[in-house]
Amino acid sequence: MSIPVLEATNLSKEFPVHGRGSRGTTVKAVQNADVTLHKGSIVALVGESGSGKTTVARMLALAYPQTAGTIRLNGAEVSHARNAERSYFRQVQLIFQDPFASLNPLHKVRYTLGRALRIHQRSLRGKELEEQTLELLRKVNLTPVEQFIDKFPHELSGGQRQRIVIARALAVRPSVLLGDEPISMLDVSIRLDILNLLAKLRDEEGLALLYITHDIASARYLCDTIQVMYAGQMVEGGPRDSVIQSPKHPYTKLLLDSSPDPGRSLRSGDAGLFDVAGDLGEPPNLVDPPAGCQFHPRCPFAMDECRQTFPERTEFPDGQWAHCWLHQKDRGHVLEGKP
Amino acid sequence: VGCSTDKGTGAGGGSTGGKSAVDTLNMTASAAAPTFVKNWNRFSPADKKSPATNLLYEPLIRIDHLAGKKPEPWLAESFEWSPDGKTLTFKLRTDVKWSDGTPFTAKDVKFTFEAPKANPKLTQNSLGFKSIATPDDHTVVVSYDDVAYQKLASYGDERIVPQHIWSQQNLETWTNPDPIGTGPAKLTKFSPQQITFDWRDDYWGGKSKGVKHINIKPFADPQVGKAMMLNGQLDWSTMSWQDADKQFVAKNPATNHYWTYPTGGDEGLNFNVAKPPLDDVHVRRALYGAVDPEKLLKLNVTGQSPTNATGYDAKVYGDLLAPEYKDKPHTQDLAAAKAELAQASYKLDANGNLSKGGKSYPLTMKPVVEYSNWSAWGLGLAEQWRTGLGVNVKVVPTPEDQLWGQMAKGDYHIALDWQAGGNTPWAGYDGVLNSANGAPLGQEASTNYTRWQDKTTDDLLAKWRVTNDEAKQKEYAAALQKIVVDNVPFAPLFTAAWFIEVNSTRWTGWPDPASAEYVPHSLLGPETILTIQNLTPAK
Amino acid sequence: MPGDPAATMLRRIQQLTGQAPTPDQIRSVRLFFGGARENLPAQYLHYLNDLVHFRFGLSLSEYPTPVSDLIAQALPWTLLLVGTTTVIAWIIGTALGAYMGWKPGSRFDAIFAPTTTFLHAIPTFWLSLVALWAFAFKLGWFPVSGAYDPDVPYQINNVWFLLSILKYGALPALTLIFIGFNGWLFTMRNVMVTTVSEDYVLLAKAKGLPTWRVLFKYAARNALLPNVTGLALAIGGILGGVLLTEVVFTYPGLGHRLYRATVDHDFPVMQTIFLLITLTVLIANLIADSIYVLLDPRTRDEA
Amino acid sequence: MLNGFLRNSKVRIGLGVFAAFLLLALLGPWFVSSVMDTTPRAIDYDALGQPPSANHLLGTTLPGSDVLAQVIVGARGSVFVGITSAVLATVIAALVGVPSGFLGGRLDHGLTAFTNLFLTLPSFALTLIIAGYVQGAAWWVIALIIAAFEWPGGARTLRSQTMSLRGRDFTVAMRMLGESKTRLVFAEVMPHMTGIVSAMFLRACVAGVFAEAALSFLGIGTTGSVSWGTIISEAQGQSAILNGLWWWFVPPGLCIALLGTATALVNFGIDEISNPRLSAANRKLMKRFRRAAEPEVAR
Amino acid sequence: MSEVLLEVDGLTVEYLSQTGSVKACADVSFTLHRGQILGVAGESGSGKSTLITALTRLQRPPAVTSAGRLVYHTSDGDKVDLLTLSERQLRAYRWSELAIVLQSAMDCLNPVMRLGDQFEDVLRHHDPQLTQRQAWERAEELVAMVGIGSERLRSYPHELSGGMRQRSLIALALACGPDLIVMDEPTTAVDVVMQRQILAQLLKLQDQLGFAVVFVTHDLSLLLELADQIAIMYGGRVVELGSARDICTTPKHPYTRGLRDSFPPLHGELTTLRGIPGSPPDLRTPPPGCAFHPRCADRLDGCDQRIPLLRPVGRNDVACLLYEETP
Ligand SMILES: Nc1ncnc2c1ncn2[C@@H]1O[C@H](COP(=O)(O)OP(=O)(O)OP(=O)(O)O)[C@@H](O)[C@H]1O
Ligand SMILES: Nc1ncnc2c1ncn2[C@@H]1O[C@H](COP(=O)(O)OP(=O)(O)OP(=O)(O)O)[C@@H](O)[C@H]1O
Ligand SMILES: [Mg+2]
Ligand SMILES: [Mg+2]
Repeated sequence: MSIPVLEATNLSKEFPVHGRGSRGTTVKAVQNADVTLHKGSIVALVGESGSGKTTVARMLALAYPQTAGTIRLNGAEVSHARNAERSYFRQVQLIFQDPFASLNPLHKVRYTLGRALRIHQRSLRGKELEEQTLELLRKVNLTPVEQFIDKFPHELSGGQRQRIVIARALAVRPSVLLGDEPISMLDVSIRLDILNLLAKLRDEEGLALLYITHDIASARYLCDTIQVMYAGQMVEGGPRDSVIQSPKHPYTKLLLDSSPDPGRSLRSGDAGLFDVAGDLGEPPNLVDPPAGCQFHPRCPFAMDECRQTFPERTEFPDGQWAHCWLHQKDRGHVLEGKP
Repeated sequence: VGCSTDKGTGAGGGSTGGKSAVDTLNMTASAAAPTFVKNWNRFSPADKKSPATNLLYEPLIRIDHLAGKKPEPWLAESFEWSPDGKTLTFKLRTDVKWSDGTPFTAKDVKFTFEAPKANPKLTQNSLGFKSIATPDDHTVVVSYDDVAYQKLASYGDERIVPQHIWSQQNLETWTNPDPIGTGPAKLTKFSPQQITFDWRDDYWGGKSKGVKHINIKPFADPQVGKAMMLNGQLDWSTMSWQDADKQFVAKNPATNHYWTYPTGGDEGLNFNVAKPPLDDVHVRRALYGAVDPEKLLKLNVTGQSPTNATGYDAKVYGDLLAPEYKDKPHTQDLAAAKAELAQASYKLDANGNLSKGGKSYPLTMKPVVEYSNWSAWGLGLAEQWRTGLGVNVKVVPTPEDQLWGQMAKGDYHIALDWQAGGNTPWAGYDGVLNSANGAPLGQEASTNYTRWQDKTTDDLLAKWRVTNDEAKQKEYAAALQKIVVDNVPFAPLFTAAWFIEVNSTRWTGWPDPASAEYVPHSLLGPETILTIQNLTPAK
Repeated sequence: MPGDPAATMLRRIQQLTGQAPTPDQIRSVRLFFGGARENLPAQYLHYLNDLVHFRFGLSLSEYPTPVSDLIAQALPWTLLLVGTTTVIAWIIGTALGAYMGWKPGSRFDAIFAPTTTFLHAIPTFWLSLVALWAFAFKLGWFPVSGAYDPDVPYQINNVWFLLSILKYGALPALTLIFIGFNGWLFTMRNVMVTTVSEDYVLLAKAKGLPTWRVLFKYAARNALLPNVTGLALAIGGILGGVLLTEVVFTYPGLGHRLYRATVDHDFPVMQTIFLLITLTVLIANLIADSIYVLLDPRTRDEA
Repeated sequence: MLNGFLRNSKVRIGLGVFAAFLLLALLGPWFVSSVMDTTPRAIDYDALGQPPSANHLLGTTLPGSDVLAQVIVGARGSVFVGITSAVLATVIAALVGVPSGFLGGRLDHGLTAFTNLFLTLPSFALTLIIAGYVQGAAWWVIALIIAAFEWPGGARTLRSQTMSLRGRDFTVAMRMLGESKTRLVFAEVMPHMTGIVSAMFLRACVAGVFAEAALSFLGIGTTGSVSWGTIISEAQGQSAILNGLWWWFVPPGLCIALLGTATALVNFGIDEISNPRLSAANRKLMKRFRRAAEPEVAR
Repeated sequence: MSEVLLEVDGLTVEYLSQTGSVKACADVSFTLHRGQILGVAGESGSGKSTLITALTRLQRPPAVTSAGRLVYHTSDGDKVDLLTLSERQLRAYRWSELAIVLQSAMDCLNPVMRLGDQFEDVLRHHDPQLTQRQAWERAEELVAMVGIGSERLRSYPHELSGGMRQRSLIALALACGPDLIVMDEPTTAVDVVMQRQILAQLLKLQDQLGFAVVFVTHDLSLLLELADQIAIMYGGRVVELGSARDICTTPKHPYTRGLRDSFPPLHGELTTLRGIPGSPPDLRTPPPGCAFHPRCADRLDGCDQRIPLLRPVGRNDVACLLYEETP
């Protein structure tokens, strides 16, 4: 494989907790996470709310300094110096979850995109600027372009706004896009439009994309590789089909089992989504996380090791990997049976 | 209401106890203040002290303000100058007792006069003597370095305190909570909102004709005081009352009286002669000539009347006033004023400013913002100058706190002030005209704010000071009057006056301005005592 | 720096007696000021030093009365006036506001909203003046100044004295209440409007609870929180309003004392009162914080 | 947003009244001298302390000045002090609040402590004391003093607003494009605060008018020039209250109250725009609502 | 199963505004049977929440129910039109017959009352005989049903996790044994695992207690697994109504089809999905005719003129001109 465009290793983030009586404590939002993005491929990062997905994305976008770990862009380590940040932003762009909040309501599309273009091409003026702006709009399928360029955000629908946001990110011709739940605020019927657009950009522009979502079905739809996060830790990853067909981590399996699937109820014989008995537990408190594997309090297969140390990474032949003691202990087969 | 007798004890119920016999006088004896503090130490370096000191303590002599400020005996039976005018001998009354029974003697006088000399932190007196001797218990001999005829009147202001009590105290901090005096009043009750005195039975001056108790009341501001006069809470007060005839007297002409007694001096304009364009006498004359005091008075009817150009009041000083000025109140003469202005070296420019050599000298005029009559008159004056002469004068009402300082330093053009006032006619002119009381611009003058500097004036004042000869005094006075009228260092407008309001519903026997022998004013020492002593309950 | 207090005093007597001061008098006043007192900055530093040692010093204008005495004299009146009026205004405003906010757009709301907007915009001192003119001077229902009847013995156990306090305090108190309640009314109304549309109020309604229970236990209870803290935070502002009212009614409280001290340049009194007010505001803030914690479990420490 | 702002009837009325007073402040003196052909200090010796009449629509003062002329000219004295203090207060608030909120860190700590210090000071008492020191100062000095105690509240709101705007997605997005700090402040953050700043400005303006009036009333404000406060103060000083010359002191007070009301209206309007629940409480709407809801119960 | 609980007939809800009114629910009719789960799906702004609040007569100004009937069949066979009841009369039905669960649990619990007190409040109001102790015990039973420990009753809402709050709301809804619970997106704020857990408990309880549910969500794929009947709303109208299986396998309305295809499958073959082009209508300026026609691929000539009525087509009820032209 070629060298990754963006690579993060051992990324960790702790947030200090504010408030009375909590001096010195931290939220361990992300622990030792690895992310690797390649040109022309999409990595999906899935996990439940609060698992640290946004934090990863923001660290990758240099919005926060990481507590530990390194980020490499095209093989070179990234620094937080002001000028370095600028050239980094030329390569890596973040797309926000909420298209309603991420456009300044007081600026027209022309201004928003124009600024984005001019920040990195200072001499751009007049006709040329206009032309490039229109070109951007065309790229994100906002046609007829002339109609959209002079609109205010409030005159656009959610889907259209999200396209503007993507266009703004594209204005600097980045090689990496970080999408933090870019569709979760959109109406269901127009989500696919945006997903298809992202797929098109990957195919046509060769963009590397990190797609963050909690909707595993949409991850499967869009991405090439899936990584599953739980309570700040990367628990599993690999090619999308392997992960979904044969999850190697009990959490991934739980996630898959819990996701509604329009096909399931039709496949008679499958257990219904709601045929669970007993408590599925709750995610841990990140201020005071459990030792070892964070999932062990909820895991039906938890062993003593799980309660003590976080397992090493187990690699599987087709590129799939997982952090689970079951595999370290060669008990992976229990996952195949019914939990 | 029926239980009103339960309301209080002692003399307190005076104003409310409708049916009981009238024996209490309700009066004010201070400037406007909402409450009283307890401090009857006359030497204490405090600004606010308890009122009505002059009912407790008395001076050696009384100044007869209605007769050319003539000194009359009071605690002193007699007083006499040595022929050279450098020694003053007082013979004290022998029948005076302090209210604690101790006899009043020369020791008390000596103590009173000398105490502040020893301690510069105490309030000083202005007697300026060299030494005091007390040959016997009832004789006080005051020696001066220089001829000191004019100092005599000052003894009218110096009230004697008991040596046997005061010498025991630290006068800087003592507040004299239980005052013992020679005066007729004995303190019976003190509260911040009322002080009650009883008339002493053993007062040397005798019993009162009816007043047994005296309530001294504070008034937070003149509005409140006026309201108290109107609703009978007060029998006697001393405030300048705008339009009192309509607002007070007319409400009940039988009982409500508002009197003004001339003090001898005037209220008028100080011209800062050290500042252009007022250094030009024609400008000053023009400005004075254009003023119509009669009309100004309408703006704030206080009961005062226009005065003559010398500043001396004709009623008070009589013969001292040169005949050509006597009974000639200043009137407006626009034609003459304009003629004067035409003669001036300053020319009127398009903006109504006086200018000379291309430089314009805009005029300002500063009345005291707190004195509503002066503020109103100030605006009226500017209006008269504008309409009469076309001269623009900007009116800048200034807080009293600042104005006197500014005037002392010469930081003004025209200002309203009192002039020619004092316990003697000489003092009246000396204060405003003597260059010794002045100072160059920027430095503090003591009282000569107009900065009038004239050798002849100074000489005349000096000669007047050292003579006891009435004819000579008149001569000097006339010469000085001419200087004032010709040069207009200040422009007298109205007679300065004591304002007195009386509600005679409960008490009668008030001196009437037509026939008064003393001024019924509550801040004038012996006059206050005389007034109260002679009151009788109304039927 | 503006002039000295004694000279001012001298002039005030002059205004009454109509006589210009003699050079001697003026000189003695000057002498006394030049000698007896340091210049202002030095005086101030000196004062600060005393303050640190809890010595409030002596009043300048009413020398040698200790500042603490003057304040002890004035403080009860202000406490009385501020205390009662603030509490009453707060209760009236909050209650009316809660009612208006419960049914926004009702006739009551529609009439009261603009009225209170206007009332709230009236300067206190001006309303005090108008009230003084109408009720004290014109109608004569209330006395024109003071805090009690001076003819009644100054004793706290005297019924007449207490009654006179009521009579004398009524007009200033009513004025303050009349202006004061509008502010509370408005915040309460607006918070209430917002609270009423909260989901938990909706749910309370859905639970079939009687209206009054929803109103008090769910809506007003929560909407009250800002007004409770507001009460403490407003103390500073309230004191400003009371100050002017005290001046107009010559009510012998702290505000009036401060005003006089300011006019008379009585620095020790000024500073001490100022210190007192600042402390009050700080303490009020502290109390507000604790009350808030008491009322709102969300602000309590979870540990 | 600006459109919605102007569509709100409360805002419109409030701004209208405010503008009227502003106009009065600007053109008042001209109007008095040219149209009414008088000055606020002109004396009508035939009408001293007269109640309203055809000659003097609002009557005259005891020294014979026309109250209407005084009130009109006084608008300038009052409104200018108000506006000057408001401008100063707003500028200080912006200079303290915006950098504090935008840059954060130690600077923020320092500035916040500074602001809080001022915030806990009882402002009117202090204004009074300071004005007492510089008694009889020029109007702009008074404005300066008022402003000195008016800004902290504004600085605090601006700080928290800036902080929230700095963290808003659109600002973060622009930052991640490489936009410079100055541009972020001026192009992204500041435009959103026009509403707040203008509300703040109006409030400060009225607070200034109030404070000036109160100081003048106490006799330690400006002197010389006419303002609503000095008119009331003069009326009080010359026994207008005792003598029932209500036409002298009532109009200036009403003007102040009116100006205050206008500002309050604008601020309520802004509240309603930012909190739609408040505007849903609109009376007209509620009338229609009740009419529409009635048949349902009647059935 | 076939006993009718609620008949909704021509329900129309409007939001009044200064400039006019918005019909957020227009002519909605359906019948709900006892123990049935009716799912309502639709995009944001299609009127789902409006429908829910109108069903419970909880709408706040400026929303008014301008037409329709809400006939509720009580357990003793009476029929009442809820819309004609006064607020006071309605109170007798609230919570004991008709309970509601809203989307955001945090906002639905009074932040300054302990959880237990909020249970006690409603329990003792509806059964005045209950002592405080008994009420508390009952509350413990209720929260135990949704898997929350009884010690949690002493907590304030903010001390509970999101999932717990949501579950306690469901427990609260069950407090008085209602026959109908309406739920407005009760699980959108929690993640899928918790959603699964909550809904599993709900289904279990529903099995035991036999209440009917109206369940509103925008997640059609969830409804397909949960509901018996599904109503699809678009632009304030029900455009299709049918059993979950029929909606999933044979959607008739073009919008339903599009909506179903907006959810990529988790298993099975992946094809490129289209979603629905365009964006949902703004109800303040609704398009004439069928609100969906601007986005509809199968648009006919009359679609922009006539609003189609809901009528049976196959086993579903559909409101679409496609099926009127060719019956
Ligand atoms: N600025 C911050 N300060 C403190 N804690 C934070 C901060 N940002 C995030 N966290 C904490 O870090 C953890 C991970 O948060 P993050 O937003 O990355 O999760 P997420 O996976 O994106 O969740 P979601 O799906 O809800 O967006 C959470 O527990 C959150 O409370
Ligand atoms: N208070 C209101 N005033 C005016 N219009 C409103 C109001 N609330 C809702 N609407 C309108 O009613 C329509 C339906 O709103 P509703 O909240 O019922 O939609 P929904 O289907 O629940 O949407 P969501 O999925 O976003 O919750 C919306 O188009 C909205 O514009
Ligand atoms: Mg996130
Ligand atoms: Mg909804």
